[in-house]
Amino acid sequence: MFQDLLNTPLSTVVLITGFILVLIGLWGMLMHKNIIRIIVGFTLMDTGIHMVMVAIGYLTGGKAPIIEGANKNIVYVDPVPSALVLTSIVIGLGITAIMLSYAIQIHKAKKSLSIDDCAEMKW
Amino acid sequence: MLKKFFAALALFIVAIMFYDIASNYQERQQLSGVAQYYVEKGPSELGAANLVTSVVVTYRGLDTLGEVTVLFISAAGIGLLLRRQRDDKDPSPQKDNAPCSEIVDTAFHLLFPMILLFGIYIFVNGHLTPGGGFQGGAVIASGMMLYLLAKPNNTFNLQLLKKIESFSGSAYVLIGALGLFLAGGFLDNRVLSLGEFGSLFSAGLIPVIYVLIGLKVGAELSSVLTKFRDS
Amino acid sequence: MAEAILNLSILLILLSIGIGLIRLVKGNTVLDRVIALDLLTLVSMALIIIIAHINNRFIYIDVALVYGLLSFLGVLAVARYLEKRL
Amino acid sequence: MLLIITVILCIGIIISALLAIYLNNMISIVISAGLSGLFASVTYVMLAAPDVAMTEAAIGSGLTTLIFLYAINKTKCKDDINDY
Repeated sequence: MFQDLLNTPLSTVVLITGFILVLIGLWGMLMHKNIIRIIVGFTLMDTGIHMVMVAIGYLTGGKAPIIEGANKNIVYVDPVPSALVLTSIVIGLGITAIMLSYAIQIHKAKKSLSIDDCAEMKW
Repeated sequence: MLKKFFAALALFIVAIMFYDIASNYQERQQLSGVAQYYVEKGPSELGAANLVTSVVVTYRGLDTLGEVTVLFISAAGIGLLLRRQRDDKDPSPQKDNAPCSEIVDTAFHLLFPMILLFGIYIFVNGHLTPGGGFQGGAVIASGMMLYLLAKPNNTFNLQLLKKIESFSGSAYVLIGALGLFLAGGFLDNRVLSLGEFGSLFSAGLIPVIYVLIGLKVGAELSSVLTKFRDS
Repeated sequence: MAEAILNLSILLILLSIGIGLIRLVKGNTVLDRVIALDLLTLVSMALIIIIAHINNRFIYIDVALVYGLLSFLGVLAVARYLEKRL
Repeated sequence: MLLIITVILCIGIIISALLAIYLNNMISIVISAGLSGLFASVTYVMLAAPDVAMTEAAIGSGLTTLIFLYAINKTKCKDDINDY
Protein backbone atom coordinates (compact mmCIF):
# COMPACT_ATOMS: atom_id res chain seq x y z
CA MET A 1 0.00 0.00 0.00
CA PHE A 2 2.64 2.47 1.09
CA GLN A 3 4.96 1.23 -1.63
CA ASP A 4 2.24 1.92 -4.21
CA LEU A 5 1.89 5.48 -2.99
CA LEU A 6 5.62 6.00 -3.33
CA ASN A 7 5.46 4.83 -6.94
CA THR A 8 2.73 7.28 -7.95
CA PRO A 9 3.66 8.88 -11.29
CA LEU A 10 4.41 12.59 -11.21
CA SER A 11 1.78 13.47 -13.77
CA THR A 12 -1.03 11.85 -11.75
CA VAL A 13 -0.32 14.18 -8.84
CA VAL A 14 -0.34 17.21 -11.11
CA LEU A 15 -3.51 16.03 -12.89
CA ILE A 16 -5.42 15.65 -9.62
CA THR A 17 -4.16 19.04 -8.42
CA GLY A 18 -5.38 20.61 -11.64
CA PHE A 19 -8.83 19.12 -11.20
CA ILE A 20 -9.02 20.30 -7.59
CA LEU A 21 -7.95 23.77 -8.72
CA VAL A 22 -10.75 23.83 -11.30
CA LEU A 23 -13.25 22.89 -8.57
CA ILE A 24 -11.93 25.58 -6.21
CA GLY A 25 -12.16 28.21 -8.94
CA LEU A 26 -15.69 27.15 -9.85
CA TRP A 27 -16.76 27.35 -6.19
CA GLY A 28 -15.30 30.83 -5.93
CA MET A 29 -17.08 31.92 -9.11
CA LEU A 30 -20.42 30.60 -7.89
CA MET A 31 -20.34 31.80 -4.30
CA HIS A 32 -19.05 35.36 -4.46
CA LYS A 33 -20.94 38.48 -5.43
CA ASN A 34 -18.03 40.82 -6.06
CA ILE A 35 -17.13 40.87 -9.76
CA ILE A 36 -13.38 41.09 -9.24
CA ARG A 37 -13.47 38.03 -6.98
CA ILE A 38 -15.35 36.17 -9.72
CA ILE A 39 -12.55 37.08 -12.14
CA VAL A 40 -9.95 35.78 -9.66
CA GLY A 41 -11.88 32.50 -9.58
CA PHE A 42 -11.76 32.43 -13.37
CA THR A 43 -7.97 32.80 -13.41
CA LEU A 44 -7.67 29.94 -10.92
CA MET A 45 -9.78 27.74 -13.21
CA ASP A 46 -7.55 28.76 -16.10
CA THR A 47 -4.41 27.67 -14.24
CA GLY A 48 -6.04 24.35 -13.33
CA ILE A 49 -6.92 23.55 -16.93
CA HIS A 50 -3.40 24.40 -18.06
CA MET A 51 -1.98 22.04 -15.45
CA VAL A 52 -4.25 19.22 -16.62
CA MET A 53 -3.17 19.71 -20.23
CA VAL A 54 0.54 19.76 -19.39
CA ALA A 55 0.13 16.62 -17.26
CA ILE A 56 -1.54 14.78 -20.14
CA GLY A 57 1.43 15.56 -22.38
CA TYR A 58 4.00 14.04 -20.01
CA LEU A 59 5.68 10.71 -20.75
CA THR A 60 7.46 8.54 -18.20
CA GLY A 61 11.02 9.74 -17.93
CA GLY A 62 10.53 12.24 -20.73
CA LYS A 63 12.91 15.08 -21.47
CA ALA A 64 12.02 18.55 -22.66
CA PRO A 65 11.55 18.57 -26.45
CA ILE A 66 14.72 20.49 -27.22
CA ILE A 67 17.14 18.45 -29.26
CA GLU A 68 20.80 18.72 -28.31
CA GLY A 69 22.61 15.72 -29.81
CA ALA A 70 21.88 13.07 -32.36
CA ASN A 71 21.07 10.48 -29.68
CA LYS A 72 18.03 8.48 -30.77
CA ASN A 73 17.36 6.82 -27.40
CA ILE A 74 16.16 9.88 -25.49
CA VAL A 75 12.41 9.99 -24.81
CA TYR A 76 10.93 13.43 -25.50
CA VAL A 77 7.62 14.64 -24.07
CA ASP A 78 4.73 15.49 -26.36
CA PRO A 79 5.28 18.97 -27.87
CA VAL A 80 1.68 19.54 -28.99
CA PRO A 81 0.02 20.20 -25.56
CA SER A 82 2.95 22.50 -24.67
CA ALA A 83 2.31 24.55 -27.80
CA LEU A 84 -1.42 24.75 -27.07
CA VAL A 85 -0.94 25.80 -23.42
CA LEU A 86 1.67 28.36 -24.49
CA THR A 87 -0.81 30.29 -26.59
CA SER A 88 -3.63 29.68 -24.15
CA ILE A 89 -1.82 31.47 -21.30
CA VAL A 90 -1.35 34.61 -23.39
CA ILE A 91 -5.00 34.54 -24.48
CA GLY A 92 -5.96 34.06 -20.81
CA LEU A 93 -4.24 37.36 -20.00
CA GLY A 94 -6.20 39.09 -22.79
CA ILE A 95 -9.50 37.66 -21.55
CA THR A 96 -8.74 38.67 -17.95
CA ALA A 97 -7.93 42.20 -19.09
CA ILE A 98 -11.14 42.54 -21.08
CA MET A 99 -13.24 41.24 -18.17
CA LEU A 100 -11.58 43.70 -15.81
CA SER A 101 -12.30 46.58 -18.18
CA TYR A 102 -15.97 45.51 -18.17
CA ALA A 103 -15.82 45.54 -14.36
CA ILE A 104 -14.44 49.10 -14.44
CA GLN A 105 -17.25 50.19 -16.78
CA ILE A 106 -19.92 48.56 -14.55
CA HIS A 107 -18.49 50.34 -11.54
CA LYS A 108 -18.57 53.63 -13.43
CA ALA A 109 -22.24 53.14 -14.32
CA LYS A 110 -23.60 51.68 -11.06
CA LYS A 111 -21.07 52.77 -8.39
CA SER A 112 -21.03 49.21 -7.15
CA LEU A 113 -19.27 45.96 -7.94
CA SER A 114 -21.96 43.56 -6.70
CA ILE A 115 -23.65 41.44 -9.35
CA ASP A 116 -26.96 41.86 -7.50
CA ASP A 117 -27.08 45.43 -8.77
CA CYS A 118 -26.95 44.39 -12.41
CA ALA A 119 -30.64 43.53 -12.60
CA GLU A 120 -31.70 44.86 -16.00
CA MET A 121 -31.78 41.51 -17.75
CA LYS A 122 -33.20 39.63 -14.76
CA TRP A 123 -36.66 38.11 -14.97
CA MET B 1 -28.95 28.77 1.49
CA LEU B 2 -30.68 27.47 -1.62
CA LYS B 3 -27.96 29.09 -3.69
CA LYS B 4 -25.29 27.28 -1.73
CA PHE B 5 -27.10 23.99 -2.27
CA PHE B 6 -27.28 24.44 -6.02
CA ALA B 7 -23.64 25.52 -6.20
CA ALA B 8 -22.61 22.41 -4.26
CA LEU B 9 -24.74 20.28 -6.58
CA ALA B 10 -23.06 21.73 -9.68
CA LEU B 11 -19.65 21.22 -8.10
CA PHE B 12 -20.57 17.62 -7.25
CA ILE B 13 -21.56 16.83 -10.83
CA VAL B 14 -18.34 18.31 -12.19
CA ALA B 15 -16.38 16.39 -9.56
CA ILE B 16 -17.95 13.08 -10.64
CA MET B 17 -16.91 13.82 -14.21
CA PHE B 18 -13.36 14.59 -13.15
CA TYR B 19 -13.18 11.52 -10.91
CA ASP B 20 -14.01 9.32 -13.87
CA ILE B 21 -11.17 10.85 -15.90
CA ALA B 22 -8.62 10.84 -13.09
CA SER B 23 -9.23 7.26 -11.96
CA ASN B 24 -8.72 5.91 -15.47
CA TYR B 25 -5.59 7.96 -16.12
CA GLN B 26 -2.30 6.22 -16.64
CA GLU B 27 0.92 7.94 -17.49
CA ARG B 28 1.67 7.53 -21.18
CA GLN B 29 4.60 5.41 -22.24
CA GLN B 30 4.91 6.41 -25.88
CA LEU B 31 4.01 9.31 -28.11
CA SER B 32 0.90 9.49 -30.24
CA GLY B 33 1.28 9.24 -34.01
CA VAL B 34 1.35 12.93 -34.85
CA ALA B 35 3.78 13.75 -32.07
CA GLN B 36 5.95 10.83 -33.14
CA TYR B 37 6.15 12.36 -36.61
CA TYR B 38 7.00 15.80 -35.22
CA VAL B 39 9.76 14.42 -32.99
CA GLU B 40 11.34 12.20 -35.65
CA LYS B 41 11.02 14.32 -38.77
CA GLY B 42 10.84 17.81 -37.29
CA PRO B 43 14.55 18.56 -36.83
CA SER B 44 15.57 17.39 -40.29
CA GLU B 45 12.54 18.90 -42.02
CA LEU B 46 12.51 22.35 -40.41
CA GLY B 47 15.93 22.65 -38.78
CA ALA B 48 14.71 23.99 -35.42
CA ALA B 49 16.12 22.44 -32.25
CA ASN B 50 13.14 23.45 -30.11
CA LEU B 51 10.25 21.26 -31.22
CA VAL B 52 7.64 23.41 -29.49
CA THR B 53 8.76 26.31 -31.67
CA SER B 54 8.44 24.30 -34.85
CA VAL B 55 4.94 23.18 -33.83
CA VAL B 56 3.87 26.71 -32.92
CA VAL B 57 5.34 28.52 -35.92
CA THR B 58 5.14 26.06 -38.79
CA TYR B 59 3.13 22.90 -38.26
CA ARG B 60 0.30 24.72 -36.48
CA GLY B 61 1.16 28.16 -37.83
CA LEU B 62 -2.36 29.03 -38.88
CA ASP B 63 -3.55 28.52 -35.28
CA THR B 64 -0.89 30.96 -34.10
CA LEU B 65 -2.06 33.52 -36.66
CA GLY B 66 -5.60 33.16 -35.29
CA GLU B 67 -4.31 33.46 -31.75
CA VAL B 68 -2.47 36.70 -32.54
CA THR B 69 -5.70 37.97 -34.11
CA VAL B 70 -7.63 37.14 -30.94
CA LEU B 71 -5.08 39.08 -28.91
CA PHE B 72 -5.40 42.04 -31.29
CA ILE B 73 -9.20 41.98 -31.00
CA SER B 74 -9.04 41.87 -27.21
CA ALA B 75 -6.63 44.84 -27.16
CA ALA B 76 -8.96 46.77 -29.49
CA GLY B 77 -11.95 45.90 -27.29
CA ILE B 78 -10.14 47.18 -24.21
CA GLY B 79 -9.37 50.39 -26.05
CA LEU B 80 -13.02 50.75 -26.94
CA LEU B 81 -14.24 50.03 -23.41
CA LEU B 82 -11.77 52.19 -21.55
CA ARG B 83 -11.79 55.24 -23.81
CA ARG B 84 -12.36 58.50 -22.06
CA GLN B 85 -15.61 60.21 -22.97
CA ARG B 86 -15.47 63.87 -23.85
CA ASP B 87 -18.21 64.82 -21.38
CA ASP B 88 -16.81 62.87 -18.48
CA LYS B 89 -18.40 64.11 -15.28
CA ASP B 90 -15.60 63.35 -12.83
CA PRO B 91 -12.15 63.49 -14.38
CA SER B 92 -9.59 61.16 -12.89
CA PRO B 93 -8.01 62.63 -9.75
CA GLN B 94 -4.85 64.58 -10.36
CA LYS B 95 -1.70 62.67 -9.53
CA ASP B 96 0.92 64.46 -7.49
CA ASN B 97 3.95 65.28 -9.53
CA ALA B 98 6.54 64.24 -6.98
CA PRO B 99 9.16 61.90 -8.44
CA CYS B 100 9.34 58.41 -7.09
CA SER B 101 11.97 57.34 -4.64
CA GLU B 102 15.70 57.27 -5.31
CA ILE B 103 15.98 53.47 -5.19
CA VAL B 104 13.27 52.85 -7.76
CA ASP B 105 14.70 55.52 -10.02
CA THR B 106 18.24 54.10 -9.97
CA ALA B 107 17.00 50.56 -10.40
CA PHE B 108 14.89 51.71 -13.34
CA HIS B 109 17.86 53.24 -15.15
CA LEU B 110 19.94 50.13 -14.49
CA LEU B 111 17.39 47.45 -15.25
CA PHE B 112 15.20 48.83 -18.04
CA PRO B 113 17.71 48.32 -20.91
CA MET B 114 18.64 44.92 -19.48
CA ILE B 115 15.05 43.70 -19.44
CA LEU B 116 14.50 44.86 -23.01
CA LEU B 117 17.73 43.16 -24.11
CA PHE B 118 16.72 39.96 -22.37
CA GLY B 119 13.35 40.00 -24.10
CA ILE B 120 15.07 40.40 -27.46
CA TYR B 121 17.44 37.55 -26.57
CA ILE B 122 14.49 35.30 -25.75
CA PHE B 123 12.65 35.82 -29.01
CA VAL B 124 15.70 35.79 -31.26
CA ASN B 125 16.84 32.47 -29.74
CA GLY B 126 13.37 30.96 -29.83
CA HIS B 127 14.38 28.08 -32.09
CA LEU B 128 17.35 27.00 -29.96
CA THR B 129 16.44 27.49 -26.30
CA PRO B 130 13.13 27.55 -24.43
CA GLY B 131 11.34 30.76 -25.20
CA GLY B 132 10.03 32.51 -28.25
CA GLY B 133 7.83 35.31 -29.39
CA PHE B 134 5.13 35.11 -26.76
CA GLN B 135 7.56 34.87 -23.85
CA GLY B 136 9.81 37.59 -25.23
CA GLY B 137 6.83 39.86 -25.83
CA ALA B 138 5.66 39.32 -22.26
CA VAL B 139 9.15 40.15 -20.94
CA ILE B 140 9.25 43.36 -23.02
CA ALA B 141 5.80 44.29 -21.70
CA SER B 142 7.13 43.70 -18.17
CA GLY B 143 9.91 46.16 -18.92
CA MET B 144 7.30 48.67 -20.03
CA MET B 145 5.46 47.93 -16.78
CA LEU B 146 8.61 48.91 -14.86
CA TYR B 147 8.63 52.15 -16.89
CA LEU B 148 5.00 52.86 -15.97
CA LEU B 149 5.67 52.19 -12.30
CA ALA B 150 8.87 54.24 -12.09
CA LYS B 151 7.75 57.23 -14.18
CA PRO B 152 4.10 57.74 -13.22
CA ASN B 153 3.79 61.05 -15.07
CA ASN B 154 5.13 60.03 -18.48
CA THR B 155 3.15 58.28 -21.16
CA PHE B 156 4.13 56.15 -24.10
CA ASN B 157 3.78 57.19 -27.65
CA LEU B 158 0.63 55.18 -28.36
CA GLN B 159 0.80 55.97 -32.07
CA LEU B 160 4.27 54.40 -32.30
CA LEU B 161 3.03 51.27 -30.53
CA LYS B 162 0.11 51.08 -32.93
CA LYS B 163 2.46 51.42 -35.92
CA ILE B 164 4.80 48.67 -34.65
CA GLU B 165 1.80 46.43 -34.08
CA SER B 166 0.23 46.92 -37.49
CA PHE B 167 3.58 46.64 -39.27
CA SER B 168 4.48 43.35 -37.62
CA GLY B 169 0.98 41.94 -38.09
CA SER B 170 0.88 42.65 -41.81
CA ALA B 171 4.49 41.53 -42.30
CA TYR B 172 3.57 38.23 -40.61
CA VAL B 173 0.74 37.59 -43.06
CA LEU B 174 2.85 38.68 -46.07
CA ILE B 175 5.75 36.42 -45.12
CA GLY B 176 3.30 33.59 -44.62
CA ALA B 177 1.92 34.18 -48.11
CA LEU B 178 5.48 34.19 -49.49
CA GLY B 179 5.75 30.55 -48.49
CA LEU B 180 2.74 29.84 -50.69
CA PHE B 181 4.74 30.74 -53.80
CA LEU B 182 8.34 29.85 -52.92
CA ALA B 183 7.87 26.75 -50.74
CA GLY B 184 5.33 24.13 -49.78
CA GLY B 185 2.45 26.15 -48.42
CA PHE B 186 1.18 28.97 -46.22
CA LEU B 187 3.68 29.82 -43.45
CA ASP B 188 6.23 27.29 -44.68
CA ASN B 189 9.64 28.23 -43.31
CA ARG B 190 11.79 26.76 -46.07
CA VAL B 191 11.87 29.98 -48.09
CA LEU B 192 15.36 30.73 -46.77
CA SER B 193 17.94 27.97 -46.56
CA LEU B 194 17.82 25.86 -43.39
CA GLY B 195 21.43 26.51 -42.48
CA GLU B 196 23.53 24.61 -39.98
CA PHE B 197 21.51 22.86 -37.28
CA GLY B 198 21.85 24.60 -33.94
CA SER B 199 23.33 27.92 -35.05
CA LEU B 200 21.62 31.29 -34.69
CA PHE B 201 20.95 31.84 -38.41
CA SER B 202 19.22 28.58 -39.11
CA ALA B 203 15.74 27.13 -39.43
CA GLY B 204 14.76 29.31 -42.36
CA LEU B 205 12.01 31.79 -41.59
CA ILE B 206 11.30 30.71 -37.99
CA PRO B 207 13.45 33.42 -36.28
CA VAL B 208 12.00 36.13 -38.55
CA ILE B 209 8.42 35.13 -37.79
CA TYR B 210 9.13 34.83 -34.07
CA VAL B 211 10.72 38.31 -33.99
CA LEU B 212 7.56 39.70 -35.62
CA ILE B 213 5.31 37.84 -33.16
CA GLY B 214 7.43 39.08 -30.26
CA LEU B 215 7.20 42.72 -31.39
CA LYS B 216 3.45 42.41 -31.89
CA VAL B 217 2.74 40.78 -28.53
CA GLY B 218 5.01 43.23 -26.70
CA ALA B 219 3.39 46.28 -28.32
CA GLU B 220 -0.13 44.95 -27.69
CA LEU B 221 0.41 44.12 -24.01
CA SER B 222 2.15 47.50 -23.43
CA SER B 223 -0.75 49.36 -25.00
CA VAL B 224 -3.21 47.36 -22.82
CA LEU B 225 -1.27 48.40 -19.70
CA THR B 226 -1.20 52.04 -20.78
CA LYS B 227 -4.92 52.05 -21.47
CA PHE B 228 -5.62 50.56 -18.04
CA ARG B 229 -3.55 53.24 -16.36
CA ASP B 230 -4.99 56.18 -18.28
CA SER B 231 -8.63 55.12 -18.25
CA MET C 1 29.51 14.12 -0.60
CA ALA C 2 28.08 16.21 -3.41
CA GLU C 3 24.95 14.06 -3.33
CA ALA C 4 24.52 14.69 0.40
CA ILE C 5 24.87 18.45 -0.09
CA LEU C 6 22.28 18.35 -2.88
CA ASN C 7 19.79 16.43 -0.73
CA LEU C 8 20.38 18.76 2.20
CA SER C 9 19.76 21.83 0.04
CA ILE C 10 16.52 20.32 -1.32
CA LEU C 11 15.37 19.69 2.25
CA LEU C 12 16.21 23.25 3.27
CA ILE C 13 14.37 24.65 0.25
CA LEU C 14 11.25 22.60 1.00
CA LEU C 15 11.44 23.71 4.63
CA SER C 16 11.55 27.37 3.59
CA ILE C 17 8.58 26.83 1.27
CA GLY C 18 6.68 25.48 4.29
CA ILE C 19 7.69 28.47 6.45
CA GLY C 20 6.67 30.91 3.74
CA LEU C 21 3.30 29.20 3.38
CA ILE C 22 2.74 29.43 7.15
CA ARG C 23 3.42 33.17 7.02
CA LEU C 24 1.09 33.48 4.04
CA VAL C 25 -1.75 31.72 5.86
CA LYS C 26 -1.27 33.39 9.24
CA GLY C 27 -0.11 36.82 8.14
CA ASN C 28 -2.19 39.52 9.74
CA THR C 29 -1.36 42.35 7.40
CA VAL C 30 -0.87 42.71 3.66
CA LEU C 31 2.79 43.54 4.22
CA ASP C 32 3.45 40.11 5.74
CA ARG C 33 1.92 38.46 2.71
CA VAL C 34 4.00 40.59 0.33
CA ILE C 35 7.17 39.51 2.14
CA ALA C 36 6.01 35.89 1.89
CA LEU C 37 5.51 36.35 -1.87
CA ASP C 38 9.03 37.70 -2.25
CA LEU C 39 10.52 34.85 -0.21
CA LEU C 40 8.65 32.19 -2.14
CA THR C 41 9.75 33.63 -5.50
CA LEU C 42 13.41 33.53 -4.49
CA VAL C 43 13.09 30.02 -3.10
CA SER C 44 11.36 28.68 -6.19
CA MET C 45 14.13 30.22 -8.32
CA ALA C 46 16.63 28.09 -6.39
CA LEU C 47 14.34 25.07 -6.77
CA ILE C 48 14.24 25.47 -10.56
CA ILE C 49 18.04 25.50 -10.70
CA ILE C 50 18.25 22.34 -8.60
CA ILE C 51 15.71 20.63 -10.86
CA ALA C 52 17.88 21.60 -13.82
CA HIS C 53 20.84 19.94 -12.11
CA ILE C 54 18.88 16.77 -11.31
CA ASN C 55 17.57 16.40 -14.86
CA ASN C 56 20.96 17.38 -16.33
CA ARG C 57 19.39 19.94 -18.70
CA PHE C 58 21.00 23.32 -18.21
CA ILE C 59 18.66 25.13 -20.57
CA TYR C 60 16.06 25.16 -17.78
CA ILE C 61 18.11 27.92 -16.17
CA ASP C 62 16.55 30.38 -18.63
CA VAL C 63 13.30 30.07 -16.68
CA ALA C 64 15.11 30.98 -13.47
CA LEU C 65 16.63 33.97 -15.29
CA VAL C 66 13.17 35.25 -16.16
CA TYR C 67 12.20 35.01 -12.51
CA GLY C 68 15.39 36.70 -11.41
CA LEU C 69 14.83 39.68 -13.68
CA LEU C 70 11.08 40.07 -13.25
CA SER C 71 10.13 38.78 -9.81
CA PHE C 72 10.52 42.12 -8.06
CA LEU C 73 7.91 43.73 -10.32
CA GLY C 74 4.91 42.25 -8.50
CA VAL C 75 6.24 43.43 -5.14
CA LEU C 76 6.96 46.87 -6.61
CA ALA C 77 3.41 47.11 -7.99
CA VAL C 78 1.87 46.25 -4.61
CA ALA C 79 4.17 48.74 -2.90
CA ARG C 80 3.13 51.52 -5.30
CA TYR C 81 -0.52 50.63 -4.64
CA LEU C 82 -0.07 50.85 -0.88
CA GLU C 83 1.64 54.21 -1.39
CA LYS C 84 -1.63 55.22 -3.14
CA ARG C 85 0.30 56.44 -6.17
CA LEU C 86 -0.41 53.78 -8.76
CA MET D 1 12.81 12.84 -4.28
CA LEU D 2 11.10 14.36 -7.32
CA LEU D 3 7.76 13.03 -6.08
CA ILE D 4 8.19 14.73 -2.69
CA ILE D 5 9.01 18.06 -4.37
CA THR D 6 5.95 17.76 -6.62
CA VAL D 7 3.63 16.89 -3.75
CA ILE D 8 4.81 19.87 -1.69
CA LEU D 9 4.42 22.21 -4.67
CA CYS D 10 0.89 20.92 -5.27
CA ILE D 11 0.02 21.44 -1.60
CA GLY D 12 1.29 24.99 -1.98
CA ILE D 13 -0.89 25.54 -5.05
CA ILE D 14 -4.02 24.30 -3.30
CA ILE D 15 -3.36 26.31 -0.13
CA SER D 16 -2.84 29.55 -2.05
CA ALA D 17 -5.94 28.90 -4.19
CA LEU D 18 -8.05 28.35 -1.06
CA LEU D 19 -6.66 31.58 0.40
CA ALA D 20 -7.56 33.40 -2.81
CA ILE D 21 -11.15 32.23 -2.35
CA TYR D 22 -11.55 32.78 1.39
CA LEU D 23 -9.59 35.90 2.34
CA ASN D 24 -11.36 39.23 2.66
CA ASN D 25 -8.72 41.75 1.70
CA MET D 26 -8.48 42.46 -2.04
CA ILE D 27 -4.68 42.84 -2.16
CA SER D 28 -4.18 39.58 -0.29
CA ILE D 29 -6.47 37.85 -2.79
CA VAL D 30 -4.42 39.10 -5.74
CA ILE D 31 -1.15 38.08 -4.04
CA SER D 32 -2.46 34.57 -3.33
CA ALA D 33 -3.68 34.09 -6.90
CA GLY D 34 -0.26 35.17 -8.16
CA LEU D 35 1.42 32.66 -5.86
CA SER D 36 -0.64 29.80 -7.23
CA GLY D 37 0.61 30.74 -10.71
CA LEU D 38 4.19 30.80 -9.42
CA PHE D 39 4.04 27.30 -7.96
CA ALA D 40 2.31 26.11 -11.13
CA SER D 41 5.24 27.34 -13.21
CA VAL D 42 7.72 25.37 -11.06
CA THR D 43 5.49 22.33 -11.60
CA TYR D 44 5.69 22.84 -15.36
CA VAL D 45 9.48 22.70 -15.10
CA MET D 46 9.12 19.42 -13.20
CA LEU D 47 6.99 18.05 -16.04
CA ALA D 48 9.62 18.98 -18.66
CA ALA D 49 7.76 21.87 -20.29
CA PRO D 50 10.15 24.83 -19.92
CA ASP D 51 8.43 26.89 -22.62
CA VAL D 52 5.15 26.87 -20.72
CA ALA D 53 6.96 27.58 -17.46
CA MET D 54 8.64 30.62 -19.01
CA THR D 55 5.34 32.00 -20.30
CA GLU D 56 3.67 31.55 -16.93
CA ALA D 57 6.67 33.18 -15.19
CA ALA D 58 6.69 36.21 -17.48
CA ILE D 59 2.94 36.76 -17.43
CA GLY D 60 1.89 35.53 -14.00
CA SER D 61 4.58 37.26 -11.96
CA GLY D 62 4.04 40.84 -13.03
CA LEU D 63 1.44 41.60 -15.66
CA THR D 64 -1.61 39.91 -14.13
CA THR D 65 -0.91 41.43 -10.72
CA LEU D 66 -0.55 44.91 -12.20
CA ILE D 67 -3.77 44.68 -14.24
CA PHE D 68 -5.72 43.50 -11.18
CA LEU D 69 -4.23 46.30 -9.08
CA TYR D 70 -5.18 48.94 -11.66
CA ALA D 71 -8.74 47.61 -11.73
CA ILE D 72 -8.98 47.57 -7.93
CA ASN D 73 -7.58 51.08 -7.83
CA LYS D 74 -10.17 52.34 -10.31
CA THR D 75 -13.13 50.69 -8.59
CA LYS D 76 -12.21 51.54 -5.01
CA CYS D 77 -14.64 53.41 -2.79
CA LYS D 78 -13.34 56.58 -1.23
CA ASP D 79 -13.81 55.51 2.41
CA ASP D 80 -12.14 52.17 1.96
CA ILE D 81 -9.05 52.58 4.10
CA ASN D 82 -8.42 49.14 5.59
CA ASP D 83 -5.84 48.31 2.95
CA TYR D 84 -3.10 47.23 5.30
